[in-house]
Amino acid sequence: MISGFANPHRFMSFSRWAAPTLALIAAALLALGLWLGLSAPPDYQQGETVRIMFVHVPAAWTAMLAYLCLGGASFASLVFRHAVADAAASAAAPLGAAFTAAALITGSLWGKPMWGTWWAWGDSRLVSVLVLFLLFVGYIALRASIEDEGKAARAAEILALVGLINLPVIKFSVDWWNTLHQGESIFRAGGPLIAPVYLIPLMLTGAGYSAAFAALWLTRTRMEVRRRRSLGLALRAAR
Amino acid sequence: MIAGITLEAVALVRGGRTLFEGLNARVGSGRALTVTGPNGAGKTSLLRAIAGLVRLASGRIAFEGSADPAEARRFHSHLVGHQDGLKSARTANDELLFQARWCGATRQAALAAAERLGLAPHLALDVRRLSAGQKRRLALARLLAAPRALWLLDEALAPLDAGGRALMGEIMAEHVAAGGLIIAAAHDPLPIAADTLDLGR
Amino acid sequence: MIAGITLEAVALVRGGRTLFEGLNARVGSGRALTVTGPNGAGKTSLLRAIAGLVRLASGRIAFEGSADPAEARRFHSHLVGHQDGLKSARTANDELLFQARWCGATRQAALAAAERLGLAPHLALDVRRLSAGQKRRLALARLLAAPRALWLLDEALAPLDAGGRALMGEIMAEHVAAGGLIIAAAHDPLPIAADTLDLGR
Amino acid sequence: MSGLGVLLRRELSLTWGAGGGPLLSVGFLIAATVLFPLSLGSAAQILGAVAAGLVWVLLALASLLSLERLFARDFEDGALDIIALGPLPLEASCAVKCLAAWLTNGAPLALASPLAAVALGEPVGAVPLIVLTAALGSLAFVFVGGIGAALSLVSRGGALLQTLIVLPLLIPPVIFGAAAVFAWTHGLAWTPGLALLAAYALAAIGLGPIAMAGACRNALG
Amino acid sequence: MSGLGVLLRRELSLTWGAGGGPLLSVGFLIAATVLFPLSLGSAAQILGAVAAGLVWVLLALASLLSLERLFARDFEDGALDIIALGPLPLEASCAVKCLAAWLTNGAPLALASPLAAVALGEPVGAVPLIVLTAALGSLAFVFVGGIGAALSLVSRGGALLQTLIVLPLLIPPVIFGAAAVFAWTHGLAWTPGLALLAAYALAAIGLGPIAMAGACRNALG
Ligand code: HEM
Ligand SMILES: Nc1ncnc2c1ncn2[C@@H]1O[C@H](COP(=O)(O)OP(=O)(O)OP(=O)(O)O)[C@@H](O)[C@H]1O
Ligand SMILES: Nc1ncnc2c1ncn2[C@@H]1O[C@H](COP(=O)(O)OP(=O)(O)OP(=O)(O)O)[C@@H](O)[C@H]1O
Ligand SMILES: [Mg+2]
Ligand SMILES: [Mg+2]
Repeated sequence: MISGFANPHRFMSFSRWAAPTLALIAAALLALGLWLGLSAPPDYQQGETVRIMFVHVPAAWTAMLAYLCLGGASFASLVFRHAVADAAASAAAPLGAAFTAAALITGSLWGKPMWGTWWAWGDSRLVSVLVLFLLFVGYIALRASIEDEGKAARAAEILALVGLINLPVIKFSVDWWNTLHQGESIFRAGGPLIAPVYLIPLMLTGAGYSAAFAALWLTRTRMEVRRRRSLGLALRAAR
Repeated sequence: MIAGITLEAVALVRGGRTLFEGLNARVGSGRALTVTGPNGAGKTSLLRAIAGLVRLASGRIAFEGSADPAEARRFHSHLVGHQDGLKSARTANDELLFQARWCGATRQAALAAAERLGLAPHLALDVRRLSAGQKRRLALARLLAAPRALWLLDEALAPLDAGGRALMGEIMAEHVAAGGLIIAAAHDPLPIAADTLDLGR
Repeated sequence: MIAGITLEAVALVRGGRTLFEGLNARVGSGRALTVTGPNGAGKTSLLRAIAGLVRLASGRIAFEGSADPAEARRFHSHLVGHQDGLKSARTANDELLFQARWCGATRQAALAAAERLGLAPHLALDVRRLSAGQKRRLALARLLAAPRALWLLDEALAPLDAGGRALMGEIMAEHVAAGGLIIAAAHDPLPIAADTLDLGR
Repeated sequence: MSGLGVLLRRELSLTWGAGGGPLLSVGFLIAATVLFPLSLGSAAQILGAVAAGLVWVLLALASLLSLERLFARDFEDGALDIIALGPLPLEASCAVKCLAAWLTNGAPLALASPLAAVALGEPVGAVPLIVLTAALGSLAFVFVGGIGAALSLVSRGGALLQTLIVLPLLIPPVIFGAAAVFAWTHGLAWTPGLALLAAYALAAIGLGPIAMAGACRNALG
Repeated sequence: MSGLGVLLRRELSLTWGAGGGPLLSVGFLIAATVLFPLSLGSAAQILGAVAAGLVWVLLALASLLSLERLFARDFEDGALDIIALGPLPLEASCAVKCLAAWLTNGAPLALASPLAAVALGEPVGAVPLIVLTAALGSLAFVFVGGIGAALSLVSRGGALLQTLIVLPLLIPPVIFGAAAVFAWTHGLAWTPGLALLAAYALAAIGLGPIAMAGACRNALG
C-alpha cells in the first residue's frame, strides 16, 4: 500500500481523485455529527457548553493522528527511502500543529466554564497536547532553519522519529505523575463515561476530522511534490 | 593495506548541481595523483567522497587490497583538508598527541613527527597563537606519526613556506617510494612527480 | 587618502617572544610591497600591526597624507587575512553586501565586484556551501567594491586557481596604477611587480 | 546607508536567521514554562505565588542562551577584524550588536513572557506591567550579558563561565523587576521597583559597550 | 591506548578547559539558586514546596547550556571529519562525547544539586536520593540533548532552536526524578519513579548515539 506511493507519478494520479473524495466524506460526516451534536439535549451538569466537546475532542484525537502520520512518513522516508514520504512528512507538520492548536484553544474555551480556569496543569490530557504542540513547533522550526533540502529532510526525519518514540513516554509520564498524587480529580470531568446521545455525534465528528485531515494532507503533499518538481530537485535529494 | 584505488564512472552532485559525472581514474600503490581544476570544480568534494564523507550520486570507488572499504577508510587513509581541525583553546602538544593517537600512533612517533616538521619549539603554545603555517604543519604531523597507505591532501601545502614545501616534498617522496598512495588537490604543482586528473569544466 | 606608509624601527613581540625589531620600510603610493619570510616570521602580525589590531612593542608606523592614523585605518585601508570573516549560515549575497556596504560601497559596486570575480552564479548559495576559493573571492570582493588606498593582503591569493590569480594580478596592477598601495604577505611571488621585505631570520 | 544601519541590519538578520526570531523565543519560553509545573506536581496550586520569579529566571536564562556567542562567532571567523576596522568606533559597534540581540530575542521574549506568567497563574491584569518590566529587564540582561560574552573571548571558558561572570550582575534587575510585579499584585507601590529597573537598564546601556569594546580589542590584539 | 580512551581523554580535557569543569557547573547551579528566591520576594517561604521541581529544571537547563556546542565546535573547525574517519564507529564516538560531557558537567551538577535543594528547603535526609536521581537524570539529559546538538549542526538555528527541540524530550526524566523525590518526602513509594528514570536514561544511552551519528553524517556529507 505505502510502496504504491513510492512512485511519485502513481501517488499524484491516486491523490488526484482521492483528495476531493475524502473532502466530500469529511464534509458529510462533520455536517451530520455537528447536527446531531447540536440537536442533542444540553448536559445536566455541563449545560450547553458540552457541545464544545464535539469540536474539541476530535481535534485532540486528530492532532495525535497527525503526529502518527508524521512519524510514519518520516520512517518510510528514512528507512525505505520512499520518494514521496519526505514531502508527505513536511506537509503533515503544519496541519498537525493547526489541529493541536485547535484542541488547545477549544479545550481552554471549554475549561473556562467547566473548571473556571483557562488552563489546568493538573490534567494530563491538556499537558500532553501542549507537549505535542511543542513537538510540532520544534519540527517546523528545525525544518525552516535548514536551507539545504536534502539535509533538512534527513534532520527532520531523525527528529520526528525521536519524537515518535518519546510521545507515548511523555503522555504516560504525565498521566502517571498526576495519578501518583491524586489531586485534581475534578478535572477528569466528562471523562470516559459519556451518554450515547453525545458518544455517537462525537464518533461522527471524530471520523469527520480524520477524513478532513487526510484530505488536507494529500492536497498539501501534492503541492509539495509540485513545488519540488518546479525547483527541479531530485525528489529524493542525492543520498 | 590499500594496494590501489579505482574510480569507476563516479558522479558527484552538490546541492542539486552535478559537479562531474563518468569520472574514471586509478591510483596504484607507489603513485601520486594531482587533482586540479578551477575553484568550485569539485576537488574537495571528490577527496571527501573518497574518504566516504560525501555520498556518490553514481559510480563506485573500489579499494584494492582491502575487502571492506569502510575498514580501508578507517585504518588505512589520512585526510588533510582546508581546515586543520585544531582546537584553538588547547596547546599544540595536546592537539598533536590527540590527532596522532586517534590515528593509532604512539606518543614517540607523534613527537618525532613534530620534530621533523619543525614544530618542537611551539608545542607549548595554545593553537590559537600559532601562525597559519604552523597550524598546517601540526595538522600534517599525523601523516608522519601514523603510517597509513592512502594520503588525501586537499591543498595541504598552501600555507607552508618554501622550506616547508620542500620538506613535504621529501616526505611525500618517501611515502610513495614505500608503496603509499597520494591523492592531492592542488593549484600549484606538487613537489613530487605525479599524474594529473583535471576536473576543469 | 594615504600617500605613503613608513615603518620606523618597528619591533613586534608576541607572547613574550620578539619576532623582529628595528624594522624600517617605506611604501609610497603606486607601489606594492611583498612581505616574505618563513612560517612564524611575523608576516600576519606585521600586517595586523599596520591595521592597528596588534600593538607595537616599539617604533612607529606613519601614514603620510592623513593627519590621524586611526582615520587612515578606518576609511582608507582594507585587510584581507587568513580568515575570510564570512558567516557560513548566510547567503553569499548577504555577506557580500554587508562587507561592501560596511566599507562604504554601494550595492551596485558590490555586485559589479562579484561579477568580475566570477561569483555571480554562486551568490544565492549559503556561504557554507562555497568552495575555499569561492569564499576567498567573496572576501576579496570588498577591495573592488569599496575603493581604498591601502590594501593589506595576507596570503590572500593562496586558495585561488590559476585564473583567479591572473585576475587578481590585473586588479592589483590597476590599483597600483591608480596610485594605491599594496602590502602583501605571500609565500609565492605576487602576480605584479613589487619590492620585497624579508622577515626571514 | 550609514555604517550603523548596515551593521544593525546584518546583526538582525544573523540573530533572526540563527536561532533567534520570535517563534523560537516564544517556543523556548513555553517549553521551559511547561517543565516547571510538571516538575512541581501537586505543588502546582502554589505556582501562582512563584510565577513572577519563574518568569524572570527564564528570561535571564533565555537571554544568556541567546547571548553566548554574541562575539565569539565573529571572533572565530575573522569578522570581528572587519567590524573593528569599520567606520564605527568599536564601542558603537558593540552597542549595535547588543541592540540587535535585544530586538530579536529580548523583545520577543518580553512580549511572550505574559503567556508564561499567566499560564503559571499571574493575574491577567498584571500583563502590561509584566511586559514593561520584562522589556526593561531583558534590555539590561543583553547589555550586561554582552560584557560576559566579550570577556569570555580570550578565556577558554564557554557558556557556563560566561553565565558565572554575568549572573551576579543580573541579580539587581531581577530583584527590581520581580519586586515591581509583586508589589502590583499585592497592591503595594510598584513604581520604585520600576524606576530602579529603568535606571539599571540605562546604566548598562551606557557603560556596557565600553567594557565590551575593551574586551574585544584585548582579544584581537 | 585505544581509540576510545584517546577520544574520551580529549573530550574531558576539552570540556574541562572550555566552559565545563565542576567549578563552573556548580557555580551555575548556585548562582541560579540564588537568583530564584531573590526573584520571589516575600513569597519565599513556600520555596520548600517547589524546591525539588526547581532543582530539576535548573539541572535540565544547565545541561542544555553546556551541551549547546557539543558537536558544533568540532564541525566548524573540521575536527568532526577527523573523528568520523577515526577507528571508532561514529555512534561510539558520539556516545563517548556525551559521556565526557556528563562526567565534566552532569555528574558535578548532580553532586552539587543537594546544595541547591537543601538551600531551597528540601529535607536533608533526601540528599542521597536527590544525588542518585540527579545523576541518572543528567545522564538522560546529556544523551537526549546530544541529539538536539547534532541536529542543529546543519540548521541556522542556535541555542534557542536546540533548546526548543530538546525540552519536550526532557519532560519524562524531570517528572520521574521529581516524582521520586516528592514521593520520598511525602512518605510514598519512591522506587517506581527511580526505576522509570533509570529505564529512560538507559534507553537514551542506547538510542541517542544512533540518532546523533545519523545527524552528524548528514551534516558532514
Ligand atoms: C487546553 C485544554 C484541553 C486540552 C488540551 C484537552 C485535550 C484533550 C485530549 C488530548 C483529549 C483526548 C484524550 C484521550 O483520548 O485520551 C481530550 C478529550 C476530552 N476532553 Fe479535553 N482537553 C482540554 C480541556 C478540556 C476541558 C475543559 C474539558 C471539560 C470537561 C475536557 C473534556 C474532555 C472530554 C470529555 C474528552 C473526551 C473523553 C476522553 O477522551 O477522555 N477537555 N481532551
Ligand atoms: N554542501 C553543499 N551544498 C551545495 N553545494 C555545494 C556544497 N558543497 C560544495 N558545493 C558546491 O560544489 C562545488 C564544488 O565545491 P568544492 O569545494 O568541491 O570545490 P573545489 O574544487 O574544492 O574548489 P576550491 O579549489 O575552491 O577548493 C562548489 O561550486 C560549491 O558551491
Ligand atoms: N597571540 C599570540 N600570542 C603569542 N604568540 C603569538 C601570537 N600570535 C602569533 N604568535 C607567534 O608569533 C609568531 C608569528 O606569527 P604570525 O602569524 O605573524 O606568523 P606568519 O609570518 O604570519 O606565519 P605564516 O607564514 O605561517 O602565516 C608565531 O611564531 C606565533 O607562534
Ligand atoms: Mg577545495
Ligand atoms: Mg600568517
